[in-house]
Amino acid sequence: MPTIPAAIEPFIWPFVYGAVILLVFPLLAGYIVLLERKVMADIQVRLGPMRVGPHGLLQPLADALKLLIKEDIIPTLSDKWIFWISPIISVVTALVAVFLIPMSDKLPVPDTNIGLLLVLSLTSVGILGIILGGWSSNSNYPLLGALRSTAQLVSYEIALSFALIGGLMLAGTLSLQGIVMAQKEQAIWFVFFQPVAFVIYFIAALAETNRAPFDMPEAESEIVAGYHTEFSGFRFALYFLAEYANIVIVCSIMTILFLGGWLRPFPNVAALEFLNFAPALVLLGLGGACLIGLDRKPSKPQKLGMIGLGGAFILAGLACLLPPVMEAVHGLFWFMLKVFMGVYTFIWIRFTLPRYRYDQLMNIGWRWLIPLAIANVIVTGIVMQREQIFAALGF
Amino acid sequence: MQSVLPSLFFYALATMILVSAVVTITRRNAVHSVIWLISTLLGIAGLFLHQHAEFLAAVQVIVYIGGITVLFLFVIMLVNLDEAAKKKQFAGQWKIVVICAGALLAELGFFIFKGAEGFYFAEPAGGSLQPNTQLIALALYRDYLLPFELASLLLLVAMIGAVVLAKKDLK
Amino acid sequence: MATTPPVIPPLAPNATFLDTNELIINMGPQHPSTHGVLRVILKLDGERILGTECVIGYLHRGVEKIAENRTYTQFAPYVDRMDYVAAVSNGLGYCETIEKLLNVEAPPRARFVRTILTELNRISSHLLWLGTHAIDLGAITPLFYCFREREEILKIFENYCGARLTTHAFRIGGLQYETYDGFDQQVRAFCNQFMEKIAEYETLLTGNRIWLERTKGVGILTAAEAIDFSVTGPLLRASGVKFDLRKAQPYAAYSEVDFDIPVGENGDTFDRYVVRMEEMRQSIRIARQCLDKLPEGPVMAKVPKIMKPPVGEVYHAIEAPKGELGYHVVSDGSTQPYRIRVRPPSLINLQALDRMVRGLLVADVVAVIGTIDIVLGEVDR
Amino acid sequence: MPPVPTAHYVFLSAALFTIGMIGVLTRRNVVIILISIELMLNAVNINLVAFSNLLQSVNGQAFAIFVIVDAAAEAAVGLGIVIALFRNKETIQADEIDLMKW
Repeated sequence: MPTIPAAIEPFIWPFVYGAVILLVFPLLAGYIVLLERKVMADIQVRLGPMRVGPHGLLQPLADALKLLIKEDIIPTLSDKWIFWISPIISVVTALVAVFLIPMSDKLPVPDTNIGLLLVLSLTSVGILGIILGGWSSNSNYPLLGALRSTAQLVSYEIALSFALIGGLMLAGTLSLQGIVMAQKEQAIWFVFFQPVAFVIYFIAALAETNRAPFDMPEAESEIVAGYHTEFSGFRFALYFLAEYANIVIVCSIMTILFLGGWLRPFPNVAALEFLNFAPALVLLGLGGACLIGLDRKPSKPQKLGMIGLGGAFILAGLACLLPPVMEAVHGLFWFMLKVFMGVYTFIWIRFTLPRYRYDQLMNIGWRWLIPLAIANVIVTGIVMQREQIFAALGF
Repeated sequence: MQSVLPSLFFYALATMILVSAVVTITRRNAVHSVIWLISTLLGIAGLFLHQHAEFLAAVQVIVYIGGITVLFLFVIMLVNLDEAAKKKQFAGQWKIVVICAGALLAELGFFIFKGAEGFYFAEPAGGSLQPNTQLIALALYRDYLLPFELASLLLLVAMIGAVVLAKKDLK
Repeated sequence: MATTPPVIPPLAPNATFLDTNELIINMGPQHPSTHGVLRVILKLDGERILGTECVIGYLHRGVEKIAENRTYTQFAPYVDRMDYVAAVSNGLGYCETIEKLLNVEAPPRARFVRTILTELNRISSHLLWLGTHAIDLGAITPLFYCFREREEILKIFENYCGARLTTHAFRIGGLQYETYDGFDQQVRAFCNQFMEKIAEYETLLTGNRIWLERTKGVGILTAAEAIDFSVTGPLLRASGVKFDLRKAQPYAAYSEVDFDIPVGENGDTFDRYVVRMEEMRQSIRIARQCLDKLPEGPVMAKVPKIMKPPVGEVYHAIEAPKGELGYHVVSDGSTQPYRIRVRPPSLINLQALDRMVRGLLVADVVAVIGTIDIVLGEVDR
Repeated sequence: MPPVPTAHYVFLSAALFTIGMIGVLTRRNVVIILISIELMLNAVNINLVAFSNLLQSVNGQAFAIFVIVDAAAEAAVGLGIVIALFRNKETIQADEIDLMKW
């Protein structure tokens, strides 16, 4: 076996990890879509996709296949190469940002001292994909959608960043792993110190990812599909992927900064060590649920499918009981669980609330969120430096 | 090997910056100009990373690409540029241009003639650039506090000025 | 009603200050929220509406012309296709008009059954409006709840006459069918459970801050303007004018039941929402009273097999879910009408769109189109 | 000593500055003139950061941040003027804007 040159060696694992993200994330995004449709159906007293695979579990694959083989339409009067490149800008920046998120301390994610800033800068480059896509379509609805979207994203980025600063002041570092370690050292999730910042961040994150009630850019009842009205097939799939990647990114940052990243609840209480078994238990439970519901399945292929699924879950759960695997997996499990809760809340909100109007959205951002976020930063600063301030005031 | 890779990185980025910059100022369509400007700015951010100015690189991307170029695109889309694109793109001033380009070429010639040693700047001081973010924070909030406050005032004035200028009922 | 001609104030911004470029946008005829094939040409300044122009006729089928080549009986099913979500109301209006022309009157039982079905139809039409209006404003979920309840109503229609949408439930002179076994229980059961469901919609929408912000003060139509535009139905009542044909010129069995006319104050989108919600409650009240008072007896009056109404003309209007639905029928004494002119509420109400959206934003156009509650089948005929 | 001689950075910066200046001087479209000014400001930043690296002092980077602040302010006001100009004159050609007042 040839030895690996020392200059390249540190790059190998991140490279492999990046390739895995590139391959797995689209699938994950597809399943978030399925989750969204299922939750939506549940809220709306329906069943949702049921035909493709057991309980519609293969629906994302079918959708992806459909999008891939659709005709690729480029409008005649569009600006061809910008039209061609703008979904790529969106998706590449989003996927690189996903790659930079440390989902567990065991993953080979490059840790930079400007980690959070880097993720934010990548998402702000992603805006270009939206505005250029809308402009290059050379059509009114996409243009309106792009203008709305850009104004919205740029405005809410300010509130979002100021909300993050509140957490960063506690962590004292921009490194994403450093932030989680700071929470471990202080033995508390920052959400308990920064509830206001957390709420502001959550609202701004909804607006950042164009989710209801702030889904102005693609408000289908007003401007059809916003900036991606003219996009079809694979290009549309790229925008779609970028959108869901952005949801995962904002939820991940929320998890890292406010919810303790990959740490389990109360990471410093040794008595709760048994929580490390949670991934195994959840997987075994899922497997059991698959097998219990077996006799309600009408046809034989469906029964076999459920047996296979349940078996796979149980095998994975058993594997997680092995100490080395458990060690590697439980951080990832807690991180994913927190991100999943964030995504679920996004979906829940989307199907509960009506949509704000554009000017109201701007009002909320500029009149409420940004001043509140700045006030939060000031108060945090005062509280953190209270001793010096008291000393200076002569107490 | 260790020293070749960074310099390759530099020359690749330098080529990207210069080519993109030339394309930027020659495009007929302002949106294309902005896209090439973005390419230039990205190259410069890469150079910053190359020189251990990570914080500045991130700020460059957030403020320039996420902010200023988006502002440019916004205005270009608000203002109908179809007419402008049909008109003549270049106007006089060629004499000054020739003088400037001549000066630059002279500098290049001198540079090639004398080599890098012809340019002596200074000995590296004994400082350090790491940890970058903290150092910049210290510089900004301790050494340059007054300029920093002035800069924020400038931004405020610019913001108000821009709002007043762009407001509709300008009389 | 007040007769002094009100002065309409100058419309908000009619001259642009050349902000950027005026944008002309074609909303529709293929658009998710124009409720069919309405095409609205929007003149925009940024996102602000400078003016609108409705282009209609994409669904024109010449219903009024068809009437001239059909006998009175043959034409009855056609009226169902005008406002297809309120087919029963259309049928009621047509049948009563022809009855007036023929000088016959439907027997009491027929009138009560007609009232019940028409009120159920009003609820189903309002439910469809509520769902689509909510979806226009971004609330996706109420649509499915509304359709769940609408389904119950459609089941009653199906049990009664075999059709769900274009029911052709009534005949000139009364009803073709006696009510089916269990009609009474099914309608009562629906009435009982529906009151809870309305409360459910209201928890989702009425107190919702976003819903309030999107609807309050949007698309205001003052009482005077409403009268000037001759809008009718919930739009008129939401503007504060207490006018309802069911009270003003009672028909069917409305003179024998007790109900209130809900009235709004500001004439904005929210008031129209509240008025329609209250109307649904009143419809339930009417349906219950009719069930209590439902007399026995025949359901069909004596009508000649071949109808040859005397020469003359008659105008009769009913309060359809969307407003005053009038039929003006001219008879030349033959078996076919000489001319039928329909006064469709949707078309007249749509006139007020431009007045309501001037100076608002694109998103408000959608809200206002939704709140007018148009059905293009009726607008174009 | 950085692997790339500082002189190369200085030359790159000079070249970028010249390109920006040529853009400012020759183009007629006001928006592209503003873009060219951004190029010139960035050329300055390259220099600042290069010397910051040479001297191992963070001051140059701090100044570069001030330059970015300046660029942001300039872009905001400049584009505000462009919009006002377009609204009043319906042109954004620099040589057609030749009135002192209107």
